[in-house]
Amino acid sequence: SGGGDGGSGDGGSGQNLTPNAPEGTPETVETQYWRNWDTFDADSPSLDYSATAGAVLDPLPVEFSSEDDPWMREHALMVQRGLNDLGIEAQLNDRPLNQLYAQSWSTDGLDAVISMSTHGPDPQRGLDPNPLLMRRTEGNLSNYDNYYHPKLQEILIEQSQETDRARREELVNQAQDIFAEDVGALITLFSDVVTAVNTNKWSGYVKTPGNGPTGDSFQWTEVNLQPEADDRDYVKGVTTSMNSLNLPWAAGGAEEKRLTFIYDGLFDATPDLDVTPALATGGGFVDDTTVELSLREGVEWHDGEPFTAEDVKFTVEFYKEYSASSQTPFYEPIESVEVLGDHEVRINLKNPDAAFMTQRVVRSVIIPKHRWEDVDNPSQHNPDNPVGTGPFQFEDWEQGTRFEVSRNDGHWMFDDDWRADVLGDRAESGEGIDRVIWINVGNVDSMIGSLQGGEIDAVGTTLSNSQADRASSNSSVETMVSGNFAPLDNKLAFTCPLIRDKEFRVALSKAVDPESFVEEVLQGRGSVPEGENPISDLTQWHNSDVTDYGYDVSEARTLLEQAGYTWDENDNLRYPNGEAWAAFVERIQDGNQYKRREDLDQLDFS
Amino acid sequence: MSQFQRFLAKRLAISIGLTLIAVSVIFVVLRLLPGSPFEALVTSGNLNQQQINEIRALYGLDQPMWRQYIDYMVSILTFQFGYSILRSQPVWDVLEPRLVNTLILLVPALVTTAILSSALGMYAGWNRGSLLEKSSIITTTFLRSTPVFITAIFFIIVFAYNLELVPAFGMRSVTASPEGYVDTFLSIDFLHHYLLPFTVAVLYYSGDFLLLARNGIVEKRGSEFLKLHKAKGLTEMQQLARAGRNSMLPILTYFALRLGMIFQGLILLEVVFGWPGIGRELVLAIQQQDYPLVQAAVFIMALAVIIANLAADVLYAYFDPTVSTGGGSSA
Amino acid sequence: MSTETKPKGQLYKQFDRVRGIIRDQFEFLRQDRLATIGIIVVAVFVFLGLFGPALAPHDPIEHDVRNDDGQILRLAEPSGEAVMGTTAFGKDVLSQFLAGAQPTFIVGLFGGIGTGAIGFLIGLVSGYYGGWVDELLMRLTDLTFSLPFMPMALLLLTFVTPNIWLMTAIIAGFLWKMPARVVRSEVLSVRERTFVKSARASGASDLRTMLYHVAPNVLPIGFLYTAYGVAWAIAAQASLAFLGFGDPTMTSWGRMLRQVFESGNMRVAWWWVAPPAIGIAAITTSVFLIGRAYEEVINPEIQTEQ
Amino acid sequence: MTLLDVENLKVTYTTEDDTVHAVNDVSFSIDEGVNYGLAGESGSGKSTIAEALLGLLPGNGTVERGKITFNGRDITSLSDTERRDMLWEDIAYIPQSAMDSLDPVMSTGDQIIQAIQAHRSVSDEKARSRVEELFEIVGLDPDRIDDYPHEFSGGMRQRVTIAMALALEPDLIIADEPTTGLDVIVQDKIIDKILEIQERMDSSLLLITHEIGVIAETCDELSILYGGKVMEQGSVDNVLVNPTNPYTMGLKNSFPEIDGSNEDAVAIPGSPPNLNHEPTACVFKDRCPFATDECGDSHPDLVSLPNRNHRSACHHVDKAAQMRRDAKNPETWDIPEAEDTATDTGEVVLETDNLEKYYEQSQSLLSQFRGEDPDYVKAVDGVSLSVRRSEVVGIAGESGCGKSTLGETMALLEDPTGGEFVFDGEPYEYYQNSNLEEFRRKVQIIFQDPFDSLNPRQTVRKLVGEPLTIHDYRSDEHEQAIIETLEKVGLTPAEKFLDQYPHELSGGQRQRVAVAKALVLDPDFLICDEPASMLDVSLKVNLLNLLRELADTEDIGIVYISHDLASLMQVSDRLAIMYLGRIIEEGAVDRIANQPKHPYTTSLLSAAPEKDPTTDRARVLLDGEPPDPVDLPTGCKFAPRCPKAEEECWATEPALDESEDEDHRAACYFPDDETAETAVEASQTDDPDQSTNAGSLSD
Ligand SMILES: Nc1ncnc2c1ncn2[C@@H]1O[C@H](COP(=O)(O)OP(=O)(O)OP(=O)(O)O)[C@@H](O)[C@H]1O
Ligand SMILES: Nc1ncnc2c1ncn2[C@@H]1O[C@H](COP(=O)(O)OP(=O)(O)OP(=O)(O)O)[C@@H](O)[C@H]1O
Ligand SMILES: [Mg+2]
Ligand SMILES: [Mg+2]
Repeated sequence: SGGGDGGSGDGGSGQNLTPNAPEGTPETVETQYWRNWDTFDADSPSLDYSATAGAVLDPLPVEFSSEDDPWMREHALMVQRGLNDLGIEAQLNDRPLNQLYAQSWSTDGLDAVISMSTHGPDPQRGLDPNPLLMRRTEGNLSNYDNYYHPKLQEILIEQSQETDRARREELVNQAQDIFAEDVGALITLFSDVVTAVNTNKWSGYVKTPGNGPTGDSFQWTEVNLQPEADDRDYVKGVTTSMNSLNLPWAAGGAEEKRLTFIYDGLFDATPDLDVTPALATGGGFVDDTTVELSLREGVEWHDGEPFTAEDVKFTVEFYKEYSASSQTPFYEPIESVEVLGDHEVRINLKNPDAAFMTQRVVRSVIIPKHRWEDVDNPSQHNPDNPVGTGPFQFEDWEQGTRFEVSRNDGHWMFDDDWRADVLGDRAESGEGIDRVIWINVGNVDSMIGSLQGGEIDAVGTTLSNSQADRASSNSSVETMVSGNFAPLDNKLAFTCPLIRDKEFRVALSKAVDPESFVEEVLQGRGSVPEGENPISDLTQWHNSDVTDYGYDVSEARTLLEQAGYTWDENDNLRYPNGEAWAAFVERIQDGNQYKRREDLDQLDFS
Repeated sequence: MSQFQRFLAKRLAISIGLTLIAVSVIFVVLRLLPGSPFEALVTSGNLNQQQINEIRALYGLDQPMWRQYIDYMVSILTFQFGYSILRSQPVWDVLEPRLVNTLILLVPALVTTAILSSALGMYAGWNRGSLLEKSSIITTTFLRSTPVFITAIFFIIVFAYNLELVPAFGMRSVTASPEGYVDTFLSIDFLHHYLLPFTVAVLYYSGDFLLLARNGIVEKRGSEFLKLHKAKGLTEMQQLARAGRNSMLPILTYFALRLGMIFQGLILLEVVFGWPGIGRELVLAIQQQDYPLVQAAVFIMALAVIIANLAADVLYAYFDPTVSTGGGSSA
Repeated sequence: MSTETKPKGQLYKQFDRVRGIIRDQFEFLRQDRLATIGIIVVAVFVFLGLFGPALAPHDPIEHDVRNDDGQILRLAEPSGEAVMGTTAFGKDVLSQFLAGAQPTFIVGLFGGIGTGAIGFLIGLVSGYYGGWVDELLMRLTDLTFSLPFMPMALLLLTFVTPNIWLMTAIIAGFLWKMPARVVRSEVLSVRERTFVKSARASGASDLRTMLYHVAPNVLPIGFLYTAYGVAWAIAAQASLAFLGFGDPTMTSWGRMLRQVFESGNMRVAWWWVAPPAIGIAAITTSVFLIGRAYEEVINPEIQTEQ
Repeated sequence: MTLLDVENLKVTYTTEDDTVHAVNDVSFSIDEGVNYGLAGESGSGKSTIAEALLGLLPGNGTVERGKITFNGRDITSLSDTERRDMLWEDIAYIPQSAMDSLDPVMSTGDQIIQAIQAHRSVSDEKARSRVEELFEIVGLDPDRIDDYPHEFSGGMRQRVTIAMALALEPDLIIADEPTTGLDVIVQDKIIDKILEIQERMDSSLLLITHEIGVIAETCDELSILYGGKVMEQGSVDNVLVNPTNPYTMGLKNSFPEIDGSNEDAVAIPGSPPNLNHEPTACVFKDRCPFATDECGDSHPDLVSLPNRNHRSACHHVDKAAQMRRDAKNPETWDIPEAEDTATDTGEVVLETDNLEKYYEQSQSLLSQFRGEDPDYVKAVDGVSLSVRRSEVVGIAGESGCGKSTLGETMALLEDPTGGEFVFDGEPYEYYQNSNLEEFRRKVQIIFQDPFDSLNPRQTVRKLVGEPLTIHDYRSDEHEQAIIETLEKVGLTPAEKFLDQYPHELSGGQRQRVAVAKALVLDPDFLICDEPASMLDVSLKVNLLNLLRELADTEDIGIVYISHDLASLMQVSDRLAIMYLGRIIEEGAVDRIANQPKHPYTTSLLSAAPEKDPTTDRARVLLDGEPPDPVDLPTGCKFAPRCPKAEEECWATEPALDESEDEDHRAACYFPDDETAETAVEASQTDDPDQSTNAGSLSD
């Protein structure tokens, strides 16, 4: 597809050198699966970007989706500038998001050399490093990059089974460092969550990382909010609508988040990305594969039935039996659940699972046995009135337009003291709110209008800076900015010879300048990690001391030069030739791709 | 069997054949699409391959292609649209309210415009060369050639943003929570939201009717039978009425065809005005790759057009005393 | 007549005749002021389509418009730095407008020609041969009529990475039915005309009869529908782009509108809305105005001045 | 008493580039109870006058001046309402092409009821019963008043308009070519009907037609129009018997005679005047053989001839008698007289034996499935005919009898479905199998419509040259061949025409190009399917002469198809009369003209109106319309309409050689010898000059 996005000049203009491949080295190296995992069901990667001795690099395919974030194209342009600075032409491909998911991020490997997207801010990703790190392990379904590092592999496996928190933290720190040092991907930035709310009518907004005060992943704002006026109905404007009322079998729509207001998990996540008790009040690993939990007593389902350990057991078994798509991370490692008492359960895991207590039990949805046990085909079930134990109970749902829940008064989250405990100074006490109403406004412009007109109280989605500014031009509306733990990940295709050259990856990391991007485009609303570290400093797992190659284009070029790359007179980067080519070929072989020149005792070819 | 019955039978057979082919085309196109809604789940790391397989099996996606095809044909032709993958609801439950919303917007618009524009067009054609004719032609040419979303945007900017007469977006005010259709549609608030999209739809459709009516009259104007009518001493209006009656058929057929296409909604209009209609729903379903929903929606649309086509043909044959219903009419 | 001068003279005559035909075709312009305005708009549009990107003062996507202090100008009203203002990301609207003419032009031109050509050929063959060929082709057009254009186009565009040529192909692949039907009914009547029978009687083959005798006489209708095809293609392209299904790597007018609409800046940034919206409206309307004036000329039924 | 008085009427049409002066200072008046005729070539302004009278002029037509008084009231100054009240109540109208002037989507009865109720407040029932009455009067089945126009045949539709015109018993009926496009037989019937009814109602009639014969038979007074001017005016007896104006003479003479081909009709050469300026000279000057300088100065005034109801606009009225004599001589008109070649015919070129062409009717799928036999239209049903070189065989018959189909089948444009076909000694199969190209080269066909038989997008060079290209004939001398052929058909100088497009040619020139196209391959055989029916009388005559000449000089066999008996008689050697797909009579032209054997031929001959008002014609009016060709009766196909059909006729069909006369065959059990004689006798007059004439079917 066309590189009309502004890639200047045209691809074939460079002057290639006569390929000179020393004995025993091929003249051209193709893109291939260097490690063959059974998750790959294709013969060869869909990407074809081969390397030829002495040849000018072809325009480098870079893909992104401007649906991902409004500024994603700007970000791609930044990466393009970095590549241009190295003498590489970029071929930008703006793809529909679903195509990116369905075609590029599929098991036959990435379609482009660089594929960028923002991770979703699921709370679990803030609490535990696994979701972001484990995808870099061998054979993981989400490892479309074909990334492999033996040491990282080892450490990640180990940490995933290490139930000792301190030990695990150490391993995770190491893992971050290895990944950053190896430049396993370009982690360019964490973009802030910008939104706007009515601060005249309400106080007590709680900013949660990745979610802001108004997202649906956390309900802290809603349970903490205090009315400044008579009206106790809190109206949130959103642009997406729920597809169904079936949370466990949701397929990734807004319902997956919004319905959690009705349900409780065994544990919950605080705005500080810490684990806090929910339906379970305590407990933990008894041994590596056994967890015992004590459950909260006196909890009732919204229909008045008491909540017991049976419900937990039922939930897990039911999910396992019918593959509850949205709850997989929770039930997947569980072997079985035993009811130890009315409010006591034992969970037997298949394998030691370190993340179980920090990730899997958090905000996992527990459903009432008495309402689900007779459902034959839960994936095609749409409960009329979803019943949970959560802080809000279901009132009304109008597909595509409206969703309404009302306060479950007895819920512990409405207990001022409890909240003060969890939220600290952010907690506000008072009568609280009565209802939460989501209204699908569908269009940002009318959303801003409605916010200013007082028809809605908050914007449930993120806004761009200019939108937020426009919204808060009204005295009752304020812009709210909170941090984010979901990184912008520029996946690198390790099937491609160029990427396998660590010297190149390091140079790439040095050539890209996310800092000025955050400054100029995001107007400072975002943070840039030190080094290629996907674990944000907002989380408790962050290692602030990882290798950071820093932004330095001339150093980057020096690195390439030393690795044997050359430039033609139009400053087009050429693959190494002759001896240097042999060295390049050596560096990209499986087992060397994480090693630098010195590690392989290679010459300086500059 | 009378000639008309024979003609009817032939048309019916063609329509049925067309339906089958159209439905098959939809099937093929959908199967050709890479990916499925589950991909999103895989990418987010929620599902493993085995779970994906289970879910696929649930939707019959693991069956051999011919089996899927047969199942699909049988179910869709019996109006068993199945369950929406993303919405955990029967597809029809999702589509029905959307369809109603679309129809409530477009049917009145179409009827209004058919009557008003045809009348205006006839009048313009009768007074060929008049200022009225010229200006109505310019206006309608603009309205029917400009993509509807641009007209809509112009209208929004003028009437919603600048004059602030009507809201720019949605079918009901954001805080309204009506119960049932009656409550939804019988309210001032609805009317308020209805006006702008309705007007744009009326204007958008108006061009074709006006030109059709105008050209029909212009064609008839010089004809011998009108001269005879005039010689009989009929008044201008009576003559116009006769000319109108004579150029009625193309308008009627066009109306029937348009009516069939209404089931497709005016996707762009619905998007711009945030009207929760079937077109907008379909775009969403396509983006989310909700197969069953897309399938059913496209099927309904195709069926509506085919039926409308049939109706148009039959109407034509029925209302035109001179049409020969024998052979293949030259459409 | 000497053999020397003959070819030359004939060439001249040929040339004259072609010029005459072209002049005849545009004769209607003299009488229709609207069509003349339309032609001017189309000419401007063609010019923009060919040279727009080159005229653009800046890169439509990469260049950020900055003020004297080096600050990016976001959503700035028209000013000295950006004559038509800037977008939410500080891009130059004028440059986008100029560059955006090209995809619109390409899709319009080739979509229109494709629509006209396919439709013309199918209509011609279908009408001329009749019988089962006709039945088959007409059922095919019925089929494309019954499959809703927008949804099907959206589906197909989701299926393949969208680019401008694919879009052109899809548009032509759906729109050919219109000219096909009209051309066919025209062919049906031309086919019955005596000179066609007469051609057969003098031994002309089917192909010859179809190409030399029938085709030239339905060509005006073909032209007309090619012109309409251009307008439809432009409208369709703009609509698809507006829904976000265009070629995302290209700045087109439809895409510009999508960006204003999506970013929720329609209410404020009139300078961002107006150029592409007016551009599209003007070009489609112009094409139709020209087509209509032309239609008045070639359609004897409407023409009768009685 | 004067009913309608038109004084100095002038009507113009404004068009894009010009003003058309269609009617220029026309005056005439019609007395109560008088039948008045308006005659003239096409474009002479006849319809314009009628429309001006009725206020029906199209938007671009204006009455510039003139006074129209009807019953003492000046119509031009009437208000719209007053005029509407007058229309139909006082003046009814039968429009030109009345067949097409019924509202297609309104039942015929309703249209008449509408006319009645627009003027009189009568109840629906009353109106209906009046309509039924009217249907009865015009000879239609009163039960069919709810039928739609398309359910009637052309002739019946015509009668509906007549019924409509009679509905309010108006004082004046204006009938504008009420029989255009109808068969001779039907035309005859209609004229008869109008006269009968009008007699009964005692209203006046303004009859517009270009058939002098019709006027001669029906009217008391007439005006002859030319170029929007009245050329001659007065009582029919005076004007038509002793015309004083050269135009009238020419017009009268250009109608061919029916009694054999010993005298060619004399055409007026040239074409009608350009009307885009007000006439300053005599409008007929350019075509008039008697024109002098004086004629160029002004258009002559209409002067009354002494003591007669007869006015003429000619500067040379005084020399009328002399002119009358000269006008009979073709040389006067600068037409080289065709030498009376004794036609010695050559060997047989084409022969058919029992040739059949059946069209299968489209059938439902169901009955196809059931294996039912499809219905056939037997368009050509067993025709045996042979044509020799240098011979012109005429084929005549009513519309729809299968003439064209026969022609096209003989040209192998349609595949025969039965019978033998031999051309140049080779049978049909020979040509069908891969020798069709040879056939196409040798056999050419000229079609009816000069306006349509040439591809409008080709130049004359291409048009005439195309057959050469296709057959690679005279390929090295294309241009030469084209020019030769063009000159042969009288398009001289040929170079002038080469680069012209058909629309730049006149009707006659176009027809000649079509003929050239057929002749350029030097065919052996030529089929002409009504090549002249769309042409004005004078052009028609020219074409006929051309064909005759070709047959004589080029040794071509020609089949000439027409329903115009008069022109057939003029051009053919032999004549075949067709009825419902069969030839019912065949023989030498003179014998058929003088002694028709088949009753059908007799009625055909007798249906042609006389252009001489003094003769009285014995009409043989046929009942009904030709039967449905799908559902033919057994026995003689003509039996249902035949005045002398007997049982035998109903039982078996008579063969063509029933009369056992090789040179004059007829398929009739009761060959019509005496009847024919009486018919001819009855139409004979004392003046040997005024022999039996047949008008032509109008175009
Ligand atoms: N609407 C019109 N606009 C311009 N010219 C017209 C119009 N109607 C008639 N004419 C011209 O006026 C002249 C007289 O036409 P008119 O129809 O009266 O002739 P006509 O004698 O009735 O001929 P025909 O026998 O063919 O019916 C012709 O030259 C014709 O071309
Ligand atoms: N292609 C066809 N299919 C079916 N029926 C046909 C076809 N062509 C002619 N006919 C029928 O055959 C009969 C003879 O038609 P034809 O055209 O030969 O008559 P004609 O004598 O030339 O009449 P006219 O004088 O009106 O030209 C008519 O009944 C006609 O309807
Ligand atoms: Mg006339
Ligand atoms: Mg014929």
